[in-house]
Amino acid sequence: MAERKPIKGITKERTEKLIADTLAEMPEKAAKKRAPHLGANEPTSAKCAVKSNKKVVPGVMSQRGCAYAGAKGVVWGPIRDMVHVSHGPVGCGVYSWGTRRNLMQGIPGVTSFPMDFTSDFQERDIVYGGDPKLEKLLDEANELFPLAKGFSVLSECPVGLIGDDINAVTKKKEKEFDKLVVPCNCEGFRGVSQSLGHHISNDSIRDFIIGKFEFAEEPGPYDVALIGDYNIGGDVWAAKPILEEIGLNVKSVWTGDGEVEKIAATHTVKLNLIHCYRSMNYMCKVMEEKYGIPWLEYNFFGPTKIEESLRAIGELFDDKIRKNVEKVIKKYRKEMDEVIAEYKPRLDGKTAMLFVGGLRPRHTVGAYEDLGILITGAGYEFAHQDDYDRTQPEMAKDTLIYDDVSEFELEKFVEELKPDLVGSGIKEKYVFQKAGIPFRQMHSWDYSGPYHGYEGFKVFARDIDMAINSPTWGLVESPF
Amino acid sequence: MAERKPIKGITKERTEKLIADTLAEMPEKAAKKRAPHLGANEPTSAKCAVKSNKKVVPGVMSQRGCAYAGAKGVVWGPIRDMVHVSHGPVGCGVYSWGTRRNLMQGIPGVTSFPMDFTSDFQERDIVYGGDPKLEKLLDEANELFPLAKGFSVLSECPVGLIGDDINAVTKKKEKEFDKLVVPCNCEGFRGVSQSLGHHISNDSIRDFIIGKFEFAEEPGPYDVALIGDYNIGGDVWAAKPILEEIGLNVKSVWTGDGEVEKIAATHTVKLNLIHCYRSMNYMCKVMEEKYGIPWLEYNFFGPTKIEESLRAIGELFDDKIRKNVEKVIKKYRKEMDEVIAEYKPRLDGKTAMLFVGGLRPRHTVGAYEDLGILITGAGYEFAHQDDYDRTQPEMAKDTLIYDDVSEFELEKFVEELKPDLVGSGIKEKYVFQKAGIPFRQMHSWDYSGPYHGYEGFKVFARDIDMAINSPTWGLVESPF
Amino acid sequence: MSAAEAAVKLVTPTPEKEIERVKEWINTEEYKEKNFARTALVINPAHACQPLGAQMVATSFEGSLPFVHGSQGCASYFRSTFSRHYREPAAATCDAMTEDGAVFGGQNNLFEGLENAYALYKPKMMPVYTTCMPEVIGDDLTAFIKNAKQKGHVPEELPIPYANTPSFNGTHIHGYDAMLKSILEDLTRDQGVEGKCTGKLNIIPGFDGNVGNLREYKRICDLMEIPYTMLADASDIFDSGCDGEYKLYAGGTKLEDAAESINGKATISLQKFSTVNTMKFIETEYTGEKAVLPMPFGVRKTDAFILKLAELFDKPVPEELKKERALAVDAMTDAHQYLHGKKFAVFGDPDYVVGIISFLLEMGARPYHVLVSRATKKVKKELESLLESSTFGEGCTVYINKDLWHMRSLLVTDPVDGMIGDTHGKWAARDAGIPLFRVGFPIIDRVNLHRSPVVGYTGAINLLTMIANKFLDIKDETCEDQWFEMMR
Amino acid sequence: MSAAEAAVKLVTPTPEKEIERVKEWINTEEYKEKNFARTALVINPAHACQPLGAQMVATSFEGSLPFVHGSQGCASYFRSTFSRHYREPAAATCDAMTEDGAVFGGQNNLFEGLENAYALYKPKMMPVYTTCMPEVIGDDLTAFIKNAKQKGHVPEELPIPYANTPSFNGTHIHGYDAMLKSILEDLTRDQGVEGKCTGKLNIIPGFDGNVGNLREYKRICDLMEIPYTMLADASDIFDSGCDGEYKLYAGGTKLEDAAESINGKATISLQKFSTVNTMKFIETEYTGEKAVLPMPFGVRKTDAFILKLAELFDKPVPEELKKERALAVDAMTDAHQYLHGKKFAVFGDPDYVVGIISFLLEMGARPYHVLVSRATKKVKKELESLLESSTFGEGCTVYINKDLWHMRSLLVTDPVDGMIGDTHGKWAARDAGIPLFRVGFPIIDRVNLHRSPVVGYTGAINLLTMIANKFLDIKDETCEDQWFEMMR
Repeated sequence: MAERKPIKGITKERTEKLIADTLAEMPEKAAKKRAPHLGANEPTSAKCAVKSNKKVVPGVMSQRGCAYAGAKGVVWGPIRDMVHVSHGPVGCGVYSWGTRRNLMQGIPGVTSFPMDFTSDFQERDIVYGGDPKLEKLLDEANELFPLAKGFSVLSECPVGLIGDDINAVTKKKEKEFDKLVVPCNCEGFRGVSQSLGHHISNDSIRDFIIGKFEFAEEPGPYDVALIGDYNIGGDVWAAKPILEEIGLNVKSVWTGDGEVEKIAATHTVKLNLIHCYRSMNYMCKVMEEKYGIPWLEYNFFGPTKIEESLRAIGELFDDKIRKNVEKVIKKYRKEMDEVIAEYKPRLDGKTAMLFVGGLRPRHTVGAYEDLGILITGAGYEFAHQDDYDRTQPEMAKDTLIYDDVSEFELEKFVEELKPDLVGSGIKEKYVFQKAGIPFRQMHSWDYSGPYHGYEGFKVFARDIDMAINSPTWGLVESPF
Repeated sequence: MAERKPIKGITKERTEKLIADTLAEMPEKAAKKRAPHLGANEPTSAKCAVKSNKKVVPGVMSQRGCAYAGAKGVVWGPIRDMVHVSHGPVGCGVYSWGTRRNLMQGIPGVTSFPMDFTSDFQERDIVYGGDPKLEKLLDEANELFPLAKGFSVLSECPVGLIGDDINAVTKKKEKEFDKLVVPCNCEGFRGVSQSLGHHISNDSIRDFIIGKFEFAEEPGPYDVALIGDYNIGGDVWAAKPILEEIGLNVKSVWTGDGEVEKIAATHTVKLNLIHCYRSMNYMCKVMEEKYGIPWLEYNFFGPTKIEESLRAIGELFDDKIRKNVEKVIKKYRKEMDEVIAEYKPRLDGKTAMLFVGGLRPRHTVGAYEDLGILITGAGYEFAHQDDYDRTQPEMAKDTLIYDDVSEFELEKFVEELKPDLVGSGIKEKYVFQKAGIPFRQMHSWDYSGPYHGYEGFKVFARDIDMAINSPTWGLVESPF
Repeated sequence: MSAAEAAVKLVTPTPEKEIERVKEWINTEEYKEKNFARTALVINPAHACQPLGAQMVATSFEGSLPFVHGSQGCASYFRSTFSRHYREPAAATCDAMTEDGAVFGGQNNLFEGLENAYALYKPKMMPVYTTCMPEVIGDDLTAFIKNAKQKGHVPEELPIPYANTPSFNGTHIHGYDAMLKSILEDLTRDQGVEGKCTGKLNIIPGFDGNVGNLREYKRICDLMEIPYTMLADASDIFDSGCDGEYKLYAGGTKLEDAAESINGKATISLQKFSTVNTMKFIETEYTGEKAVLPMPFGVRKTDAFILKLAELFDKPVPEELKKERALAVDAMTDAHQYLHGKKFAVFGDPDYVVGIISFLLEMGARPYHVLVSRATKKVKKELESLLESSTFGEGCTVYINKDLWHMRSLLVTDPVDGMIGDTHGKWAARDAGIPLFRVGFPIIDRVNLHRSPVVGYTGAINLLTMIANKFLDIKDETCEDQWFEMMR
Repeated sequence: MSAAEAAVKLVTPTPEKEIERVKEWINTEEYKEKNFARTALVINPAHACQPLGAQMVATSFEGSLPFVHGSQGCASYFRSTFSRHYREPAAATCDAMTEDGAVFGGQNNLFEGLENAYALYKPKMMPVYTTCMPEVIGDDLTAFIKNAKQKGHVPEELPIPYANTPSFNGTHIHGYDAMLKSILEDLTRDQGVEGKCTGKLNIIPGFDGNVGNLREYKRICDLMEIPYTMLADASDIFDSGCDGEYKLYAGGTKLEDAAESINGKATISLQKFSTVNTMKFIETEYTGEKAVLPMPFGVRKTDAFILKLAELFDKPVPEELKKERALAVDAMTDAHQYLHGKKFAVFGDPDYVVGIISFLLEMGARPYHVLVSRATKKVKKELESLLESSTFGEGCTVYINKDLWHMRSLLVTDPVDGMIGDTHGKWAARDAGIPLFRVGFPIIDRVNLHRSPVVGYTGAINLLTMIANKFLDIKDETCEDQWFEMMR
């Protein structure tokens, strides 16, 4: 992939001055901590210079969440046929109930559980320990939701502090129920961000789920698993059909609209296709080591990346698949060109700044570029070095890279770079809209979606045009 | 039927003083005109002393409508499978569009026409005459609504003043379409109220409809027609089943949810059962003379009257029907007793005053009494002597009778008699509600209904209780 | 007798197949063309007749009793229509002309009617307006009223302005115009004083069934500390409290204020098309500046209204209004995604339609089918140029002198997401399976909408809320389980 | 590894028959009983945790920056929740404690956090409140904050009130109470002056997600010409305009005013249950009269509020409010038939539920299932006696310490016509096929409802309009052609 053309007005000097000016307003100690997390992009350097996955600097108003959020919200919540217990006080479960948009099929309360299950800890549970309550509530859940295929127990902060042993309880219950009962020690105080929650959850899957089931039907040469698509706004339902259309057999999805038994049987597939590298690369590596399953990163945002990805996938299969790939690409090309023809004229040359979780800033660049939009700044809430390394080639030279950016910093950056769009989260949304800057939530697709696949790009293009070209922005400036 | 017990506090002196005091505030000439229309009830006198069916006294704010209203709104509108053309300026049709609640089956615009069809007269139509436009619009209607079983042309004021000859046009079109095309010269300036509109419409039916069709099936001994039920809020659908349950064959309904061909074939029935005597006694008399069909007035408001009526109907048939009558009465008695048991305790001893069209004040007395409510005053917008003669035995001695009462008069009367409920029309409703007096619209059933039959009494009882016992009345008096 | 002529036929139900065929046929392009080819028949018109509009004005002055010269039935229809819309009393009387009136003219009815009405209801003014009947027979009201006073049926000094409001001409908004002009002519006669200025604003709302709008105008004037007289103020009359006492005259423009309005500092009409002749009269007779502004729907037209007030009275725009503006814009930016690109059918009185279109365009929505049921080419041109002013107006069409049966054909052959208009649109909306957003007059199937302003910054938020939340209701109520979500 | 232990199973889809069986079973009485027998598992709770309520208070003072002592994730959850509900920014920072904090305590995090936050955001006050973590390990905030000032991380004079708000205790309304009490203690310390009286009213709205309510309280005070200080005024912070500039501190109670509140003429709390400890403190420390009133839902509770104001400040009730009252009563009498006898399920915070019940009873509607998800017997008794005060409360039941999965069982086994509560009720309402009227916190699936007051006479009209018109929508949308009508 060729290096991006430099973006007019974006220079190393300007970017570094902007960073310096911003740091200058911070207390020395904080500035020292933050400095390594900010930088001008070097598309060609071997390693991205921007440091990441470090503790939040207290008091700076980070946008980060916690391990529980990464576990319950990201990895577990989307598995539709399990009851996920937020084990601890009431809040965590309530705040994460229905607020991520990982859609699922099934009959709520019967075969799917898009609900909030909690032990709602009270003082006495802290004092005497929560294990007895956990045991009791699992019995109750198993009775009231007989079709649940399993249970996950997601610890909140107090659980790890009062020395409960949830693993003992889940082990016991798993025997008793003859159903999966999985512990996950994802207390919010662990680690520096959601990211550790992903890792811990991956480990739980490794230790308590994977390999426990097998598919009834014989394995086939085209069996694959779709890893790291959480079906936000229906993404899986727009991505999976494409893989099937090129002739692959999607045996399981991790974890969007996911079914736990199929996830448990994933060790029998021929290839793991991973979309969100950040949250699930661990599992791919585990399955590679343990079961020799190769894995491939792909990107289904925007036609350019979709086509690249499909061809790369084809390369791992036979001619039949490769033919299908070209057929599919041809089939959708026209539609995609029409979408671009409709929206690009209104968007060409606009700029956008992104700050999302651990994948999308780099993964969506192509989709924006398909519409003629240039990305002048990008960063992640909880990415690691390997994510930034994957990011720098996707960005133009000297564009701004920011890790775990604070509200204070991002405001300064946006003020200076004046993008036509900011793509980030709910906590940032209204800050920038007050300033009259078009904004889209890029965690939740702003209550829209899907954005994955060909179907998704149509929605993405419509939404980005709507955000940038809404006439309401023209009303912000008052005549008096 | 036994004479009512006198109502506590209602005396001849009081009633006549109230009338006198009210008239005293009017200009002499007006008072002289109005005096004969007001009186104290004499249940036993041969003829009711209250005069009626006279011109409205100009300027007094009468509640009356016009002949067009009586024709279009009352008689024609409910015939569901005809296109009814309001011939003249736009207003009359718009104001009477969907505002009477004569419900109908069918597919709107296909087999039923609950719509507003008008020639929307413009200056030029006044100057050059409206006949050519009428001819054209009938062609258009016949093309756009091919399943319409016929057309009625209802003249508005200008038509009769500019010397149009709609009869010639309709005659011609009837031949051309080979469908009923019926003229009705119901200009609003004719007569003194809606009443003449009823009469004119009855005449049109007599001259242009009745006898033009016959039923495909053989006549039977139990064939009857239901006359003068306009299906307000579904009344027909609550009344017709009762007649069928006692074994009668309801061949046609005039005109609620009516079908014109069946109406045209009514001359073959054995008996006409008439609910609204005022608006359709003409037709009953015509069919009696011309076809020898007997007719019977009945009353389906409230169990007492329903039972009386069913038995009276039974008397005109054989034992089979009479047996059915008793079966039906027995079957519903329990239900009715339950309704009364629920509501009467909350309503017993309350008083109400009524002012409606030409039938309901006398016809609903029994239903109120079934709930323990006493009627202290009653009157009609457009009744005739024979209506008042039928009214006086239904009312207690010395209660107030008022014909074509003006807003000025009714306010005085209500102020003095302080009823717990006033039952009248939309124009009166809010006048009395502002005064904190519970009110029900008794033309439209106040957007509720049905009130006819056993089903209807349940709704009636619920509504009257709701109106009188709504806690909102307790809020009217302010603490400051 | 024609019954004799024709052979007796058999009652024959229409075959189901035939019904199915027609049911589908009325939703076709072919049907639409036949439908639009109509030249004589009007089906489900979206307008009423002149005297209705006249009554709206006649009732909107203090102690004023509307008086209908003509058939009693008309008066009852007007009163019922207002009572159903506002759920309020709507007093008006009439002189109940009948056949003899048709022959000898209505003078005697008028005499008697005026005398009785004056005696019974003690009005301070009795504006007279006509129905078809006297218009056809050509009653001379100037003479009649003069005679009535001479003969002592009513006091000389009692104002009895009158307007000819033939129903076979124009619509209710023209009756509004005629009656208002006539009342102002009458009340301001000889009141103009050279060089005198009351310093007040005359503000004319036009024919508006939304009392919340009238109150919003007054609130804005109060916030700007501009003294005003609202000419034809229906707000307290058609939105009066329930305190246990019925008041026949519950408010309205004071007659003295109306009389003094001729010496006002400025006059603003907020409805161009319903006040054409009134403003012509004011233009020539009144002192001070005159302005005709569009109804302040949406942010920009509200800005314009406020700027005009500021300019005419040399007042600063108060913080409060600046804040309200910012709040409205905030609501609009926050919710733009729920309306952006959505197609709407819009119908109603021209001034309302202009306003609704402006609001929709500001939200990035498309006023796709725009229909005014009686209007001039002038109206059409204005609406079209408004649509042309925004990219969101592209491909949208304006229809004049078409009715709601035409609208039905448009909706079923070229669908939209929602319809905005009065209650009469509900049948077409149902057949098209889209929501009807009730804005305009009459609204006789929902409660309190006439109390909630649709103008001003507040009105913009109200409209936005009504429309966006209804779309979200529909989504939640119609989506499959897998698309049902906590957040929207 | 446990995977090894178990024998490998086959992926087996659940049989359709089994799915059908359970689908029906969860709607049965039998299931309801099992469901109500739960003692450990909570499903779909209708309450949140203490620090959320604390943040609501902490953000509601001028220049105040909420500071979470504990895990960063909690802070992000609170901010997201407020931003989703208000569609507004919700600034708050935290000291991001992690494992080492768990071991060594959170003092160093607090030091660094306070220092950075103060430097970056220049707050006038930083209220601190806790998450589970420091509560479990037992951080001593009194000492920590004292030390932070001594060590110069923040200026001595910067107010840093703090509240212990453990999530395993009470709900968000108790966090609200604790934080408010602590802020007032801090700001009023040594401000009480013997015999001094500011002549002002202190008005405490309580935990209320509806900024329209707060504005309605202030509007009523203004109309009565009563000077006031609203304690914890979130209105401008959570309903700020869009004018092109983001303001981190968009409003709130002025710190001086809060400090002076101790010398107020009177203090009124409009939420009994969310201000228990705050009012205990005020009772002992503040001058002037104190009153705790129910939220003024409906006419009578609004009367009581206004009468109390009139009495405390010896003011007449202004005409404007009398008129508003009469208009509300008018709307309620006119529309009573649309709510009379209808059954409702109601859930939410106790103070809200009390208010909603009162409104329903005034309309002749029946609050049939009443649910408060964490509450004391005292709350239950109060709700029950309120139901007993009206015949329309007969046969209605109060449930405390039950959740929305219990509510679901109630709705499907003993149906009602509608449900009133926050967005979390939408799943149960959908399963029961009834409308959810969104009142309370949070509302994250509709727009602008937090701007439209549900208290005061205005609020009564708003609630009535929302409910009656939705029932009419449903009728129009679901009835067969033969029952479809122009008028309703």
